[in-house]
Amino acid sequence: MKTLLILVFSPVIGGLIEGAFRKVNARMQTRVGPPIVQPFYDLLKLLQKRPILINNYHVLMAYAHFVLMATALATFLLGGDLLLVIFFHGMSLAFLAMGAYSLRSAYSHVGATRELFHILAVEPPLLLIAVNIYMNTGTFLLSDVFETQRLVKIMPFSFLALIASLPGMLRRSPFDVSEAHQEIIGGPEIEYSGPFYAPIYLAKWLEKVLVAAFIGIFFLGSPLIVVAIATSFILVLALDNSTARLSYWDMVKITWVVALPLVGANIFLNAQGVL
Amino acid sequence: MKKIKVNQEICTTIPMGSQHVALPEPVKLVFDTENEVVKRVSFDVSYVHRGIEKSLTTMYDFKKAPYVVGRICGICAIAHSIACTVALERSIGIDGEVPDRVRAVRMIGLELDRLQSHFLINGHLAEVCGYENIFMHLWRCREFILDTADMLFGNRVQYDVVCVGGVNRDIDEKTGTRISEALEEIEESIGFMEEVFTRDKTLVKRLEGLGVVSKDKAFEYGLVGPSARASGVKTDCRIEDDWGMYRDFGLEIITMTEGDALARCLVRVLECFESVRMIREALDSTSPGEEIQLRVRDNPKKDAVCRNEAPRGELFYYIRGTGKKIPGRVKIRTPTFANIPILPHVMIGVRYNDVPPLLMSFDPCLSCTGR
Amino acid sequence: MIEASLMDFKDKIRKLYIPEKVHYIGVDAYEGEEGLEVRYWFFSYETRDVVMVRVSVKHGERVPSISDIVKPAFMGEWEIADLFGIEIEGRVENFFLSPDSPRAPLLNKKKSEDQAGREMGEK
Amino acid sequence: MLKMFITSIKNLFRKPVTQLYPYEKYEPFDGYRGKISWEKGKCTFCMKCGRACTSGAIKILIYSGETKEWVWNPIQCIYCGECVRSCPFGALIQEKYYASPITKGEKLDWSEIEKKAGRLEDRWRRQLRDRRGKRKSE
Repeated sequence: MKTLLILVFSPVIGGLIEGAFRKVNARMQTRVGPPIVQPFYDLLKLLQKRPILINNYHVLMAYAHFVLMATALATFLLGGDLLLVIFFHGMSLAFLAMGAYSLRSAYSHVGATRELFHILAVEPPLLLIAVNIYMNTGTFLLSDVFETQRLVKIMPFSFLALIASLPGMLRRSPFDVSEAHQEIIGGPEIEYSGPFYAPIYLAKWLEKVLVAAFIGIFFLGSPLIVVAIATSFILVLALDNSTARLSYWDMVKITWVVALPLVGANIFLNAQGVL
Repeated sequence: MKKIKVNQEICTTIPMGSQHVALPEPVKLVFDTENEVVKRVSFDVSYVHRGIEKSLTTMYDFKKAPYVVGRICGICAIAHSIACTVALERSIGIDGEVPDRVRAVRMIGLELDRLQSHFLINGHLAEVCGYENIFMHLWRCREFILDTADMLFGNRVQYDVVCVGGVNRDIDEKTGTRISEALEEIEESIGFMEEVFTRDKTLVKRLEGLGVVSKDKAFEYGLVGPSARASGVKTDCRIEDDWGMYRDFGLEIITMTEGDALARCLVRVLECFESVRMIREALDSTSPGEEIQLRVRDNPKKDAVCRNEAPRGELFYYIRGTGKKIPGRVKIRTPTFANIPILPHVMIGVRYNDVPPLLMSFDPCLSCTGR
Repeated sequence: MIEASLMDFKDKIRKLYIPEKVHYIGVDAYEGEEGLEVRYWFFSYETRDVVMVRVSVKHGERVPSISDIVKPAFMGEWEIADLFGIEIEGRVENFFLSPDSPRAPLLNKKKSEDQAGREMGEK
Repeated sequence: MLKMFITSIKNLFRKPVTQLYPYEKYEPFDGYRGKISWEKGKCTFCMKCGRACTSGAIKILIYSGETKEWVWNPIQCIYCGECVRSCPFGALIQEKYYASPITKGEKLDWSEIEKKAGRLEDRWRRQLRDRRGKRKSE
């Protein structure tokens, strides 16, 4: 029953988050912006369009991307293993890149390469954060982690590291290199269209829910949990609106230089018993 | 020893165009890249030839010409109209009789056009750098300039205000005062733009040292407009071929020496200040009520040229008058035409993700080039 | 204005063009009653004058490129090659016109038909 | 960067500057180059506007007898206002409103009108020539 509820509601919440992202983004640029349910309209429109198949493998990878992202989210929400979640998430992105490599489109190839750099930039901090959680709770199993209250008190620097890798995870400027529509026009997603793009679009929503849940871990048991998630998303959007896009080597460099020492410091302090 | 021949085809070929998000207009650039570093460039501009030169020598008589050439470019319409008109007036032989008020109104039109064009391209440059917010802000400021133009001439971009022998609408006293109020607000937004392009770290990081054109190269390739001035070439057709009153108002030529993409942006920003000053001077210099249109009795009979400074640089018109209503030949050399030959040389060795900002910093207008 | 023939116009341009002092504007062609002519436009920064170098050309005659003297000249040359059907050395076909557009559109109609016919005959 | 960050946050609490266009009406300035309207009473069918029109968007159909028609193609028009200035009787006015877009039902068949106008003009010229010829022969 719980599983079913999660499966039904997480895309809806994801869509609403996506809509809110657009709305807030528009308001930051002093525009009115689309209505908050616009992503659902978009999805319906995508499903109605004429399917254009390039090759079977390409489409299969889109579905694999979606399924793995959904699995990652389900694993997370049902209290599975945290490491599995991170691996599923990384694998899901890798499938997107593999799909993009199956074509001859130059943009797709460049985008796929950049997508791999995304994984390279974002996954190590996430893994280290997981390690840090393990240090403090003694388990990778999320159902046990959920019982720990207010992790942020003992791992504030890890939380900051998560915030620092958020632009990379959500593909927001300055680290939106993989879809960079002014350079490679959507990168790995460029050749998908109509109903075949829909799973990727849905996976994006799910990824947002996953990210929100990840932030949520740190604030479990606190009434501030929603505020914390919203604030960190707004921070990411404001950063998006105040920076130009950097290159992918900058992305890897900056994410690592900022996030890894932060987590490292937290691990060190936890080990010393200071926090 | 046997020489190993490296296969050039190993490069990843990234086509950019003929339709691309970063390009406002159709041009096709093909980059051969290695690890996203550009090794070779080839380009093709054969997408938008509309045969306007031909139509001017077959279909339209010379009085309609300013309206027709205004349609060459969507952004610098009035620059084309003015250049064509001045060339026609020289061909007819009435360019000395054009009243001061007409010159002033034309100058106001051209400078407003320059303002909005510079805002447009700098905003677009920020957009292709991935900085959407600046793009929105600058285009909002541009919207205000367009409103000002709308108030003055009744259209936002296609002013259609220039006709042979004068202008077809005057600026009355009331609008004049409203414009001078609006100019202050425009100046404020130019200040904002200057701050963005000098202070904003990520934007400056993207643009600084990108696509450096040295002064010698700029001379060698005959660059025009802000691109040339950013490399330190002191050239401005408003001074060199003065159809208005630029020399009287003491127009200052803004130059920089760096020659990179950032310098090209900053030259545009500083030119905006100068444009506002020119509009103020032009508004104050003459008063409404004078004659604004000469009666044109003759047909174009001499050969005449006009070099006008469009927002993108030197615009060259040559008209061969034959004594008939329709001129024998109209030659249009647009500013982008002069700025394209250097592009392949500048782009080699640049990372692919820096190509769109580099291309945009030259402010290309391919519809002009195709004509 | 400088009159020149096909033989000596490159020397004249070489003498005239100094990158720091003379700005190259463009190249243009015109078909009058006397025949085709190719004009090279320059602007002198010192005297603030527009200088024209005029070369008369017959139909079907090959015109050497000046892009070894004036580097950006190749674009203008390819353009007139496309629009007037003038043979210019080192030109790229269909640089300004799309492959399916009419050939040499700026020539007077009758002559361009003649030329088209000649081209067909050659093939 | 920092300034834009603060501005972005501030903008959240400001009113957006964009309009929801079809719902909120846009009021053009005075002197806006808009729709061209024709007053039948003042027009003498002198054809000056048709000759002045750059894009050939005005055609005047003179049938035999007194029936005459002024046709304007809002799609082909470039709204330069040259026809309004050329009219000696003030029969044409440029209003400050958009020419409303044409729906399928009221679409002008412009090529048909151009052909008709050409035919009518030819006939009219022929009649004029005939009349002159008659006068000369008399």
